[in-house]
Amino acid sequence: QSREETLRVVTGGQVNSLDAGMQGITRDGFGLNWNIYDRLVSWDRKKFGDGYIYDFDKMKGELAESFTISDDGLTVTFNLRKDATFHDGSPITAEDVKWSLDRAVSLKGPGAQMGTGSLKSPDQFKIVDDHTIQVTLDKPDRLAVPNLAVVFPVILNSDLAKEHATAEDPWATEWLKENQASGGAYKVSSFKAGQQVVLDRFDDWKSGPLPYFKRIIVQTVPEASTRASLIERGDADLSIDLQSSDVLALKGRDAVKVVSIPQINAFQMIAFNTRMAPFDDPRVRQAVAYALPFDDMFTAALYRRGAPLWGAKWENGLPDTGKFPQRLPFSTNLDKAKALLAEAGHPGGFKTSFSFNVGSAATSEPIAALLKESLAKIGIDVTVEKVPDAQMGTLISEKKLPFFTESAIAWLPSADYFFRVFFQGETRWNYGSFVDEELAELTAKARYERDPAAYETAARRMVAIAAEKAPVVMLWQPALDAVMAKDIDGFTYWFHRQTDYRSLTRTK
Amino acid sequence: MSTATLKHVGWVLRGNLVTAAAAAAALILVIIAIIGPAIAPHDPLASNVAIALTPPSADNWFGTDRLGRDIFSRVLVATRLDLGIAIAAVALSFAIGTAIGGAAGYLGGRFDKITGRMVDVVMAFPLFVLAMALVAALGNRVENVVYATAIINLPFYIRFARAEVNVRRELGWVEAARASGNGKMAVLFRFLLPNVMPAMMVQISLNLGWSILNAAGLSFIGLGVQPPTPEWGIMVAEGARFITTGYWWTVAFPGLALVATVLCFNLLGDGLRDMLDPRMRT
Amino acid sequence: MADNGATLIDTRRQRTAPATGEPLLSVRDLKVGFSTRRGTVEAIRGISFDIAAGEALGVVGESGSGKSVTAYAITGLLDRAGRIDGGQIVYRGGNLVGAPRSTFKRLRGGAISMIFQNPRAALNPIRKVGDQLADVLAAHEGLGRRAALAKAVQLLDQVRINDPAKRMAAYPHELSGGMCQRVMIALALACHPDLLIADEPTTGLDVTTQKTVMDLVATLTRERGMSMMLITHDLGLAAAYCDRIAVMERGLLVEAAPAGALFARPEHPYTRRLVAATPRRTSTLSDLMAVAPEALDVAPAEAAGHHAPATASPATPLLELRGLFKRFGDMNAVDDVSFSLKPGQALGLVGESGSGKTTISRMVCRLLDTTGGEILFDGEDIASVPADLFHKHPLRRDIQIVFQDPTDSLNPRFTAFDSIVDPLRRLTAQKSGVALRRRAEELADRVGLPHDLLDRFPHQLSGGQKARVGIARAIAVEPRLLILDEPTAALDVSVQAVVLGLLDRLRRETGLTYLFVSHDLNVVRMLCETVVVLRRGQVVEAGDSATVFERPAHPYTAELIAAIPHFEPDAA
Amino acid sequence: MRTIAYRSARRLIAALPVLLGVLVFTFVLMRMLPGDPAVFFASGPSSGEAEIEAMRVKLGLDRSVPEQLLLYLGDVVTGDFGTSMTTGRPVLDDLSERLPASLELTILALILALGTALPLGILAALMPGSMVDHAVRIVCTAGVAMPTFVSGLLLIFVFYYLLGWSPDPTGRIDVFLIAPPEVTGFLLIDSLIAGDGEVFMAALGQLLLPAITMALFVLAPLARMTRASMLAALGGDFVRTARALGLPAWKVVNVYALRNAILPVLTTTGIMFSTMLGANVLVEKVFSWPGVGSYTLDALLASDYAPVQGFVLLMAGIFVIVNLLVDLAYGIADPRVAIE
Ligand SMILES: Nc1ncnc2c1ncn2[C@@H]1O[C@H](COP(=O)(O)OP(=O)(O)OP(=O)(O)O)[C@@H](O)[C@H]1O
Ligand SMILES: Nc1ncnc2c1ncn2[C@@H]1O[C@H](COP(=O)(O)OP(=O)(O)OP(=O)(O)O)[C@@H](O)[C@H]1O
Ligand SMILES: [Mg+2]
Ligand SMILES: [Mg+2]
Repeated sequence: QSREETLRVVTGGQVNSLDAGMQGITRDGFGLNWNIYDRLVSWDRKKFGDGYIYDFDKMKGELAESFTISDDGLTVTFNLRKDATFHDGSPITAEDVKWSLDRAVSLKGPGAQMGTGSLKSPDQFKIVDDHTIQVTLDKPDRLAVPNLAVVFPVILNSDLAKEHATAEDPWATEWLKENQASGGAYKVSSFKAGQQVVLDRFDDWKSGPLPYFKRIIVQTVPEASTRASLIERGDADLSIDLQSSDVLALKGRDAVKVVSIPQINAFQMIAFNTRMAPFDDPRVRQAVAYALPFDDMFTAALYRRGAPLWGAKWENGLPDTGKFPQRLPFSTNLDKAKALLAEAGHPGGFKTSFSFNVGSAATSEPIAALLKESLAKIGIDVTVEKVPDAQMGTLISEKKLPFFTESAIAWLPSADYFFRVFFQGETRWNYGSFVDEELAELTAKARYERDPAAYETAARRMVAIAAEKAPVVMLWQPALDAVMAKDIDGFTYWFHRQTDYRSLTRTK
Repeated sequence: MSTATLKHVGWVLRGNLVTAAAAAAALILVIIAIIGPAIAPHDPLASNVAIALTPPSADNWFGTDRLGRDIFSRVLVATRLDLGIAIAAVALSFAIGTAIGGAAGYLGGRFDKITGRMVDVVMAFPLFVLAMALVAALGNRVENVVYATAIINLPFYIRFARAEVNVRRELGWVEAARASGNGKMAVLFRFLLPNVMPAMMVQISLNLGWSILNAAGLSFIGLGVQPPTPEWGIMVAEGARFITTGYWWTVAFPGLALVATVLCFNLLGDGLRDMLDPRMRT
Repeated sequence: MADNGATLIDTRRQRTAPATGEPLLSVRDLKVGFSTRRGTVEAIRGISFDIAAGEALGVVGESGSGKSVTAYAITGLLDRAGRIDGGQIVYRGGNLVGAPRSTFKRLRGGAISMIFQNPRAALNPIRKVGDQLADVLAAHEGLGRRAALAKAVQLLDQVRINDPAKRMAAYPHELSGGMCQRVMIALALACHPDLLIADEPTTGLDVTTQKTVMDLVATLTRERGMSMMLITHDLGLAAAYCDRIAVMERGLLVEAAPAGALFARPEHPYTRRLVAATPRRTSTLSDLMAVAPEALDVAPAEAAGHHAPATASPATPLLELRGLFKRFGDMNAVDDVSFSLKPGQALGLVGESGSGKTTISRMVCRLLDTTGGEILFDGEDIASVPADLFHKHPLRRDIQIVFQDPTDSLNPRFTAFDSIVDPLRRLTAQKSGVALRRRAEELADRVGLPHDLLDRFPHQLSGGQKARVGIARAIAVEPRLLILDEPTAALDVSVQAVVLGLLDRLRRETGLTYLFVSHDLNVVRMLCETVVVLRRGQVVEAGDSATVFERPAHPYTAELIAAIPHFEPDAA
Repeated sequence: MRTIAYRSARRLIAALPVLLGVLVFTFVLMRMLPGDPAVFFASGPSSGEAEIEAMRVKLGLDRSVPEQLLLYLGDVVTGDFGTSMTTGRPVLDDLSERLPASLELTILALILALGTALPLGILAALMPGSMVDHAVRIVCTAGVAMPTFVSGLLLIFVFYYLLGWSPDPTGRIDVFLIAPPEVTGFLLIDSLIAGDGEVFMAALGQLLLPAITMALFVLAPLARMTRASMLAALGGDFVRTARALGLPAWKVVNVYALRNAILPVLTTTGIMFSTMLGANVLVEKVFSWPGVGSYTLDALLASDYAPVQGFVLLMAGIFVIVNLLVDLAYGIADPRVAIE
């Protein structure tokens, strides 16, 4: 294949496994999985600027030609493509699908995710015939089908995988780390962990239109500025993780094409430990929220590349929509902040420390610096702590940090999912260590709510609670800046924030 | 220091312009470190996003950074911290290393053997990685950068002091000190170590530069000084990533400060070494 | 030892008389300066002398008088900072001053050769001696490697190296100092030069080795009819091997005369002093000091009754060694040494280098632990106290020591005052500044040190002054036993005379007991009543010093005495 | 010959306690890292307490530290350095795959550094105090005054971005070229074995900038050391002898002074080599160099114990071996040492 049909991608991350089920797989690993494996279903996409964005409300078949949901919402039937084969030429059957789904719910990490869609046990997957498989649910979980479209429930060549399974390792995780048993659009022709991956197109792929690029080379280049230079000089075709400053500069020099899409399922936040004084008082949290220099932060950290999540005007204390994340009614108002602080019994302020992780320093450092400066004005004395990534994870899990910034994404951006994952429970993802009975009730119910209007009402209430109690202050949704050679087209934003090579083309 | 000694230093410096210049620069640096915060035209921490990333101008001589902070003021104010880190680290490893190394060199025997082994262990480490691991393990704070830098410098001081003391341990004046009723420790601390000092000065000044670089390297991978504290290493590490974006002033000025400082200490150390070389003394 | 007295030849007076006519080398009004950080140093301030063909000229003078610089100027080896400021150096009619490099290249090694002190350092440590010889032969005779190596073997044979073919492959560190110097001589004579400049060729060598080396040089140069310029600070050595002697002082040549005449009728006051200060077979301390300039430039403090000359009865020894042993590794540095020393007595400990003198003195001074035997001080066995703990022992202040190298024995960071009062601070209750100062001045007077020198650092003092500080420090706490480890070995003869005089006077004034270590029997004879001769850690002879010197009972003692170069005017 | 082998073996055995010390120290240090690897790696979007606990058991972190240490020591003795969580592969595989890249870079850098430092140092020593001397000193010192990441990024900026002379700084070889069959792991050597000139040039091109960056870092110490020991040798008595005996100037400088002066430089070079292997962490990062340094850096920041421990042990081993080689070379070059 020619250079023209080869796509050279540079990334700061690294692929560490070919198996999405591996514990500790990187985000780039997910991205690779997306391209080399198929799932039963996927989402449709819609145009956004120069690129596309996935449409969370519209699902379509991928390996399944079609699927139907029973009226009670408890049974989903998938009809598989009849002509699809794995890379080794063997046909893809319901057997493979069943084994793959069993694997997804049985492995620890993927299992937890699948559980959010009430997919918990292999008993739920039933082979109807060679090309039909049925999924049964005990409750009509609205996230059941979407969960079948995330990166975990990929369809593996079960015969091949089972050959490498052992008694201790029935799901062949060891072997699949470095080998693939797939039928996806691309196959891995060379894989050097942490350095580069070369993908070749699988010409017999049936689950979608044949991709344009015959070969994809993904290289790890840790220095962001070097990645920018590579794209600018035309040596590389695509990078999705450049620094905002480089993106602006490249754009200014008009050397490249920049597709900028707000990450609709992600948000940057400032989190409080709601179980630790003084942040156990919602008034203190609100005071901080009103003291934040949102606009300056947005400019300094992101060069305004993203969508703000502050500054909403709520008429009667309720949002207009139940979508989340959305703008919350906070904005910079130091007088109000001071008043709230006094009301909470801290008229003179207090001392605290604010943490962020080293890996996100490019955006977090300006946030921290501006926050420190601004909070000083209402008497809060902030010490900034830059924490290595591994340590940050532990500290957050153990709920030891009083005050920090993090960014988060939810693969399935429905309101109840957000509130379930990020606003309750004992996991690391409950950044605010938040406990709220009303919210717990609302989310538990909304999950199985089949009436859109009732769901909407519940969702609005959840959003309102987030604003009232402010366990975290939402800052913004950063934009994903995909920087590419001018002749590359078809970039799509996906929930996993990785590139789908299947939809890319090079125009002449 | 007697006037005669001062005079001698004066002579020597006059004969070696590069060293003299380095010494003068070092003096200026120390002065800046002391009065820097007082003469900085702007508050080094005050941000003003409206003027972020403006090139050098009459108001902001070195331009502004991405938060609109005045780079000139930040570079000035950072002098104290950077020299502080370097001096503290070097002072620590010097004090401990000289004492241990001197004792090992003078006492010999088992103590010497054990310290020798420990030094071997530390030396066998890839030192920068050791520093990284230490800072990561002890906590990401300035003190820990100081400790880590001190620890990785330690073996050199121990070895050096040991060797220097070892060659002197049987000299007449050491024996004379013993005959005069000085115990081992007195001989070591009152006689031997003060004599090792001049040669140590060389090591110290070379090390000062190296410590600053070490701190900068740690900053580059995100370990060390906490923001928003101005520090050259962080400014350079952050600015270096802007090289291609055209905001050259964000890296150029802190970088120059860093390079000039390290250069100055290195040249000074180098000059000192020449001065102490008996061949160069007349 | 093949290089011992067997080949001894009486070289003196057997040289061919200086040929008349054109001298081989003629130096006229030579001036050499060095530009230093302190401005220009005039090292040579206009000297003139000739060396005739076949003549041996001795150049003597105290350290720093410009002897080496003269030699370097002749061979064009002055270092970068040095410059010939005037005068002429005429070699075979051609002026070498300002001559192009190529001239020197031809000259050096080919016509004028040099040998240096410390032969081991003067040879390339990582090159086989055969190759080094071949290098020289290749450079001057254009010999191929093979021919050069063959010739090198012959040369080694000529300088009487045993089994020369085997030694060709040796590295300098595998040879003894004497052998290295012979290799050096072979190198220097390899290409048949006319003039050999020997710059202190025997410093650092043993007296006995010194003699064999010098005899060899004398024989070879005479055989070849070469001229020699022998630079030394030892008048005796110069007299023994040279026809004429030139005396230098501070960059000037003050006197040049045939050896006999110089000793018999020294004309210049400096020469007179030098001649007088050089110990001879019969000289006494008062002879040496007769003309010493600053001999006792400070009036002696009256002999206050510090210590009564003898606290114990004269019969009991103050110090007694019984079967003293010291092992280093598997070598016995001190092997069953016993002797005793009565209060007020001075005992000389002599022997060649490495015979164990210093080791004994360090053990007696309790700076070094013994391996076996007893050291009785005033009847108490101090050897049982570990050296490391002796600083707390009450007898610490009774045993003090003066070291060989005065430079080496003073802490460079202490002023003379600090050095002198250090033992006072440590070993007596005296801490107050005023009292210490007074005491230090008193001591300075005693050793003849001007008060204003007390505040100087060692590098600001001369060798003799440093030696005095060392002595003042040692006597500061009024010890009963003073150990002197070659206190004058590093000093010029004239300074040596002064220091010896000072020591003698001190003993008379205070009744101190001396253990005097030296390799120079002559000096010991003058200062000590008794002498102990050591060889390889063992006592070979002991007794009354005059007797031992006049009638040595042991051949080793005789050899030691014979090896000392003397000039006896009566023998002229 | 037998004695050399014997002495080497003795030296290596004597180094074992040092290696053990390094190992234990690293091990303890890693456990002191505040990050909990179980939390870091069990970071799936919905991982909770249970997943973290499972991970902890899987990593063996549920045992006590001394117990872990003993297990680890046992593994190391049998050649098992554990598994990297970041790459998911055995550490030994990762290291052995990446070590040639680091070694190739370091060795070339050292060759460049020596190739520049020796002539400069000698030149400076031949004219001490001259303008040349000062110039050499300032140039060399300036090289070492810059953090390696800055000089690296600057070189990329100038030679890749602005001038386009250098190939893209993305690893060891142009992605569109096919690497030669692996024999030694050193691309330069392998490509020569394969007779592939194009690959050789490409690999050399990729190596040049990072190697220069690293060479700059050690240039000054090497040049200064050369100068100092050359000065000492030139002032030595044996050089004076050589000159007094009329040996030609080139022989005096090369055979007499230089060969003696090179000995201390050799020792410094050995130390430099190990320092460079450790210090190239940043250079590898900047040049996307797939070496052991950048690998370790990532692992360290992720609290991934095994790779860091393995790397440190590997470096310590190399340190020991390099020192041994230096000493052997020293022994061959200097007969005085061999005698001991
Ligand atoms: N390279 C130099 N730079 C400056 N001064 C020098 C240099 N070499 C010699 N001198 C000075 O020249 C004078 C004569 O020195 P020279 O070495 O000739 O003395 P010497 O008579 O050989 O003494 P010694 O017996 O100690 O060898 C001394 O004052 C010395 O300080
Ligand atoms: N610390 C030591 N370790 C090993 N050997 C030693 C030590 N000190 C002295 N020796 C050896 O002991 C022997 C006697 O040495 P010592 O210094 O007593 O000789 P010396 O008679 O004083 O000689 P010189 O006249 O050269 O000063 C020598 O062979 C010496 O090499
Ligand atoms: Mg001399
Ligand atoms: Mg001695």
